[in-house]
Amino acid sequence: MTDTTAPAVQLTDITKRFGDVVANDSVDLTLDHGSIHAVIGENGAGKTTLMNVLYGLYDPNEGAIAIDGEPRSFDSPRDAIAAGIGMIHQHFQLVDTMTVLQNIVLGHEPSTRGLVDERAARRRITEICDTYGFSVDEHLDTPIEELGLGIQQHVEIVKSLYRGADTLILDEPTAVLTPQEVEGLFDVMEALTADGRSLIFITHKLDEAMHAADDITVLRDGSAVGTVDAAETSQNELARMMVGREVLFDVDSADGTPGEVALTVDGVTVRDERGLEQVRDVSLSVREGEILGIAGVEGNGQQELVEAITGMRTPERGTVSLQGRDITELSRRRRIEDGISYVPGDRLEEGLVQDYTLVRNALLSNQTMDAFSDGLFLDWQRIGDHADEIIEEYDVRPRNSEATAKSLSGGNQQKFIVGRELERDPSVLVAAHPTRGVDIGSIEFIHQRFQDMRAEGVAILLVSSKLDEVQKLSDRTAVMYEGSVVDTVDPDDVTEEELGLLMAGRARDGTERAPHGVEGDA
Amino acid sequence: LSGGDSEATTTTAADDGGDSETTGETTESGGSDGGTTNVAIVSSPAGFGDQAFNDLALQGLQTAAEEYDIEIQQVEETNQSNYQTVQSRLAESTNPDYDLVVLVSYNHTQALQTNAEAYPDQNWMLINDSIDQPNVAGYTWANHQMSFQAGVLAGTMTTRELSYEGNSLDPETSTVGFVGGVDGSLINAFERSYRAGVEWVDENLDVTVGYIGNYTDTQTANNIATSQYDAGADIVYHAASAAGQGVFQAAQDANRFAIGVDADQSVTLPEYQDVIMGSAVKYINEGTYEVAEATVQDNWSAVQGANILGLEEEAVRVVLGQAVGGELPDVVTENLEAAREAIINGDVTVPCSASGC
Amino acid sequence: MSTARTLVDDRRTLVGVLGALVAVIALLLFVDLPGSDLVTVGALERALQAATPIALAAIGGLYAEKSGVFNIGLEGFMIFGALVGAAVAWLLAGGDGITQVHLWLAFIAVALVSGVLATLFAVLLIRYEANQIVAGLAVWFIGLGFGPFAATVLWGGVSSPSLPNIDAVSVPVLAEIPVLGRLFFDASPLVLLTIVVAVAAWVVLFRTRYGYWVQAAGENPEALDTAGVDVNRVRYATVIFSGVMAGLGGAVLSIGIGSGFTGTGVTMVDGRGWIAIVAYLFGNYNPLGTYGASLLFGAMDMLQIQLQTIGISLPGSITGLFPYVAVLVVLVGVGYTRVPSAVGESYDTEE
Amino acid sequence: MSDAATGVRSLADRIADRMLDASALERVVIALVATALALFIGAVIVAASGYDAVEFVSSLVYGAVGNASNLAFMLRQSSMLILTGVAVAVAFRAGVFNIGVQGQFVVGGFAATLGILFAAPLLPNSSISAVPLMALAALLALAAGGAYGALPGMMKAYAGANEVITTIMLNFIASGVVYFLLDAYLRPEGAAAPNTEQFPDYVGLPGLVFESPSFSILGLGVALLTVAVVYLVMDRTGFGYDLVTSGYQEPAAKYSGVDPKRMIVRTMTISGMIAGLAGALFAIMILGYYSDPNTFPTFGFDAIAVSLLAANNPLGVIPAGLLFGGLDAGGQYIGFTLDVPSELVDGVIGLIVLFVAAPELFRAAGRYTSLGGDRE
Ligand SMILES: Nc1ncnc2c1ncn2[C@@H]1O[C@H](COP(=O)(O)OP(=O)(O)OP(=O)(O)O)[C@@H](O)[C@H]1O
Ligand SMILES: Nc1ncnc2c1ncn2[C@@H]1O[C@H](COP(=O)(O)OP(=O)(O)OP(=O)(O)O)[C@@H](O)[C@H]1O
Ligand SMILES: [Mg+2]
Ligand SMILES: [Mg+2]
Repeated sequence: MTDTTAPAVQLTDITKRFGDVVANDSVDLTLDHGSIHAVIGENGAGKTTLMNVLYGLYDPNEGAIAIDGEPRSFDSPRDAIAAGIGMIHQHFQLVDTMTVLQNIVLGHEPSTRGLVDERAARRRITEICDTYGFSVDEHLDTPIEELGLGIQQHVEIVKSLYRGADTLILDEPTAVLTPQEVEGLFDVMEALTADGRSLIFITHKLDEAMHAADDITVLRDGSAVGTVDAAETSQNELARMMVGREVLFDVDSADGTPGEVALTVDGVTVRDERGLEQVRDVSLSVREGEILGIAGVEGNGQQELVEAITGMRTPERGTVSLQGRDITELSRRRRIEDGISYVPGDRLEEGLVQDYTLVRNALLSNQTMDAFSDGLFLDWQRIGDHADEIIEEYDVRPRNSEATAKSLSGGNQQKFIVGRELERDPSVLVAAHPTRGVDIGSIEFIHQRFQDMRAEGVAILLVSSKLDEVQKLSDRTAVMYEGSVVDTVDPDDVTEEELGLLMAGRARDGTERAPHGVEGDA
Repeated sequence: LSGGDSEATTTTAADDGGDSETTGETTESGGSDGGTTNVAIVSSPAGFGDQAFNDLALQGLQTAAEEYDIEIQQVEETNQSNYQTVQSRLAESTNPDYDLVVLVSYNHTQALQTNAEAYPDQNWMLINDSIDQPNVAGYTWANHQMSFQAGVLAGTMTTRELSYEGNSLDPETSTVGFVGGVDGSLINAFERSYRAGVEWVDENLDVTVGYIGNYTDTQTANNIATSQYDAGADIVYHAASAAGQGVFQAAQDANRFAIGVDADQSVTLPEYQDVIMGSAVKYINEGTYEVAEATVQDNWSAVQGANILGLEEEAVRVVLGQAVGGELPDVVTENLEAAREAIINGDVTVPCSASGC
Repeated sequence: MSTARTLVDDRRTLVGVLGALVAVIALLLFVDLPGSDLVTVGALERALQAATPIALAAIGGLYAEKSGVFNIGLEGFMIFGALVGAAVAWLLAGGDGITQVHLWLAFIAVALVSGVLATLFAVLLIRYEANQIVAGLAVWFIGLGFGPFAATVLWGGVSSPSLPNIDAVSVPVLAEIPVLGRLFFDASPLVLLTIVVAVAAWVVLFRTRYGYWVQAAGENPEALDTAGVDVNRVRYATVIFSGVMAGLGGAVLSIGIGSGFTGTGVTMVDGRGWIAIVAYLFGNYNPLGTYGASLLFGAMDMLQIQLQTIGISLPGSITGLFPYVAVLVVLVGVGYTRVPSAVGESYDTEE
Repeated sequence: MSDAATGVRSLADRIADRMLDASALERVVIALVATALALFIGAVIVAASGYDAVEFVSSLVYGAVGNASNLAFMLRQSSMLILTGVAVAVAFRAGVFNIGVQGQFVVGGFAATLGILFAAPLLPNSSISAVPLMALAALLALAAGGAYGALPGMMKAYAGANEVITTIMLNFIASGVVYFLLDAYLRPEGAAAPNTEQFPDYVGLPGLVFESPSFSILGLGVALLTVAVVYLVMDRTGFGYDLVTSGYQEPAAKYSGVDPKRMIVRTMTISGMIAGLAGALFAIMILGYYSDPNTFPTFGFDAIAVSLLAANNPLGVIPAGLLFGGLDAGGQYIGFTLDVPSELVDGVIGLIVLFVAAPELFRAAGRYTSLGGDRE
């Protein structure tokens, strides 16, 4: 039936434009049967777009798709699914309130006399789970929102298999997993290819690509730079292909000379809006002129901790102090006025008002600064000048303070936010993922600014899921796992592997290590 | 203020010369000599189509228009706050120049107080209230008296037997019902007078009362009446304008009887003839007819002033239903007549007044 | 996890409330307590009737919102339904002698006309991404304006003449059952039909593929889209359904259990469309819970009437406000009702 | 004083800026097209119902601006609509759907009435009492309207109750309770109508320019002044920035130090205060007494249309208010010159709102006819 000599998927000359942005520029990609093909590239390189084209979500402007040698065109995912393609998105496509079973069968419900035949569904799901060793079938009647991300990912994979996928696209599946969960995923991927299925595996992480894949295609600025054999390439070669120049993996990180303790967090416990304890009894402190890095897989309480410190969220227990003064009860606004600057992780929703011009955005979180008002009214003239300064100094493009925030690229948005928060002359800077989605050149610039701030005696709390960033910048690194700080280490004393183990909740030597109250109802 | 006025004698002519002169001027400028008489009628907040008040007033003008050369302009305005402007816009109008503006309901009173003075040349008819101005004819019908009569009808029949086309009264029960529109002084006057009428017949009779909260929700009217029929009432009187239909419907479902209001509803709503035992009517149409006629005939002084129209003037009464009426025993007519005389003589005092409670 | 627990708790509370209600009613009905004048079989019958238009509109609104579209125009659709029902019955019969056949045909016509109007509305909301709250309010305004206008054109006044309504149907044997027989088997067929609709709506929503799609469309439209189901098609269907159901609810008022169209003031619909929205919120988007909530509002109306009838008199202008106050109490107390997370957002594939 | 002068100056500058702003221009075009389309549909319906459509439209225009008294009536309606429109705009701008302006308006007017009726006997019975009485009335109206707005604000902020529903319920409740109080306690002895006594003669705005007993140009002045203040606060103060930012993007507002819950309550309070002020103006300038709120015009609802047409921009509320005032006045005129039922005008207003809610519709039409040029 299928032509096994032809590749499972053949993409030829795919071009996809969004307005002026060319997200994919004439990209070719060949996926062989029973193989794993990694696609790597920087943020915004066009990886997701390419996969969305293959999955029928986007209509390419140019180019052709062939499945098992047959030319196909997909108007919707339904067509792609029918052609045996399944996709596990970067953001899971699961309905939180529905059960695992309902999610798996969604769109492909077995029905008898109009009613969904749950028994038939259950049978098929159990079969799939047994074949590949998933434990998803233990949770079939549990709503998705009660499950951890690891299991949710398995649900996604089972969902695709249920739909009869021969080819699976995994879009950054490892981003949310601990190193150990990553291993588990790789096992599953192996079992799938052993069964004759083909996989496309998207990642930023060079080592993962080399470890798991057979072939690696590198995308840069929407174009395919090339495809290499995973067994025969090196990290340096891949990095050069990705970025377009040599990358210095090691930047000198001059240590600062810490002064007085500026920020103290003592025994803080925080719940999220669902009532779940996300931060448990965390204590830490940051000195003037020191960068404290917080490492951890995303979703281990870093966000809630940051919000408790910056006043976005009230902790349930514990205290936050600024220069020895208890500020636990202070409003967010008072904390801003008292010198806590905050670069939020969510720049789209929090850091900028997308419909405002940069001038108006320059006022965000600066509303009560005397410099910007003449007592009664805001002084838009001065605010405008300030916006121009930020744009100039932080190389924000375009150089137009009347441009709306949403018209800027992610990296430029980020530079504007960092500029605004740093220019306030804070005494404490809290930054969450400050270089996410930022190009390498800008990353270096932002890192430089952080180090300047440290030199000026600012206390900096840096949250990042990029280990290299944390390693490079911080004077001390606290590792968070399941809401607790499992250890605080000197970055010069640990390897990335050791940090990885800590992030997975293990001690540096690899032994199981349960931080206080990890077990519980999370 | 209307409390004091209501004691005034009916059809008072202008009491001094000054006023008559104004009246005379009106006549001259009225433009009615030989030509068409232009009459505007402004609705109450209930609007036209209420099968009651507004429609009756209009109907009187229409009857007059059949006889005389009258041009009628209907103005439906349901926002009380606009009456000031509507009135003055009509008074200022030159094309046509209105010879008479009829204002339905007391909602117009406060606005007219200003406008009657501001436009001395304009003649106004105010229904259900009056203002002491030479150019205003105030007509008030004695709602309380007719409701008392309705009470007499209900009180007389509830302990008697009657059956008509499957509908019947239960002589064992001694309860009658009342369904009102909005629980306020105006309808309270209907309710209390009705109750007084019932008790005039027999002190031991019970009256159950329910208010809809508006004049439009027939469904709620129906529910209230049904609830009352369930609770043993066999006759329900309504004072709920358009919503009253729900009461008749409930009567049909319960195979009981009801009493209509304002117009002879066994005529205006013939589909409910079989349950409408009678209606408490006020001849608003006769009032508007009278004023329209006086305007045509340049006889303003005959209608000017506060006119309280009650049983004595034969302007309100209870009429028996077209269909059911014939089945009622003579004692009904006897009681109604006796009560009427007692009220006119002052032997019986009806609670509340023509304008409310 | 604790969310799930609250959800379970909700259901338990709801069941508890309704159970208690039923128990009290049963007690008052069968045991001769002073309250037995208050709760009569007739009052329950009327409560069921009063619940009918609310429940119909509420179940429609529930589907729309569950799929991610807040149809706040229910009140407006009810006005149109009430008007169209009366108008079609009247026109079919040539103004007089309206028969049961005319009435049932009028119901079908209401479904069709409401369906057309709701389709236009759905196109505005879904295709042209109109602000759902504003457009819904507009439907209300349009109903308030054109309803009475059309009545004036047809009948010369904002209200129709008095019209007959759907006859009660007596199911032979079942009607003999004490209390229940009279409530359900010797009653307006619309009462029973509405209960059937509520049960069917529950089955469809929670037991059929289509119901899964509706839920997914409101909670995570992308997930549904990537499952190969056209989100907007699902939404079109639910919005049109909500319009039809609200229209039928209105028709129930004018020709189902009422006696024609009344167009004065806020019209005969008189806020029932708003109550319907609250009913499905209170019913936590469960069609059965929604029916229960509608019944609760119906019962509240009846309670107020019964209180008047047995002579406990409070000022009518104040007791008439009970349902509105109850809505506030419910919303403040049950404000945590979990709204589908994609409500109000339009969905485009290419974004 | 000089602050005010510079304020006015920059206000003028900003208006000019706005005019040149493409998106503002687009709003204006959409508003005009929506209105024209709604009127057109109205005219078609008029024609289809067997009336004269041309006469309908020309009477509509004449009734609005045909002569001095028509114009006075239009401006009277416009003043009310501008005030209530701004009340709506403040809330909508902050992302809160205050559908309760009507109720806040009713309660505000009632509070003003109480103030006048109870304080008047305490003051000398002459025109020197006018200003203090009206000032007191205005203050009470602001307080009562604000409180009645704050209530659903708190319900939303602290109990998650959807403000669209709560405010609609509160509208019904306001009318019911005020009616009850009027009828039971404030109706003068023997009067049938549920009206209060007439206010003393000297309470009222002087009839400058127009000789209308129910319109004073000062009333329009109050409305315009309110618009100016609201505009300045929204555009030139930190608080205004917080408010508008909350409406655009609540998480960003929260990030910048706004307490979202408190902002909701404040917004609703301000919106309610303006609505309350409108109530006072209504009681003092238009009625001169107070009455059954169920018979009042639905300014609070029409205001929603006004605000939307203005894209919730306080300055835009002025032309939108004038337009709707004109429709109101014209509609009333139609009611007494033509046989066309005046409810039609209400339906037309509903259509305008519907169209304004869907700007995409006009953009699509613009693309289709390639008239609007290509905008994003
Ligand atoms: N729907 C869209 N509309 C406009 N531009 C888009 C859209 N989707 C993606 N883009 C742009 O296309 C480019 C490629 O985006 P894409 O999401 O494919 O990147 P990616 O390689 O997956 O990045 P990441 O690693 O951050 O996931 C980016 O410039 C992005 O901003
Ligand atoms: N969802 C979207 N809708 C519309 N335009 C988008 C979208 N995402 C990105 N863009 C546009 O695509 C362009 C590139 O965005 P993107 O964030 O991918 O930039 P980038 O190439 O990663 O740049 P940088 O390195 O500075 O982040 C921007 O002009 C942005 O406005
Ligand atoms: Mg991606
Ligand atoms: Mg980027």
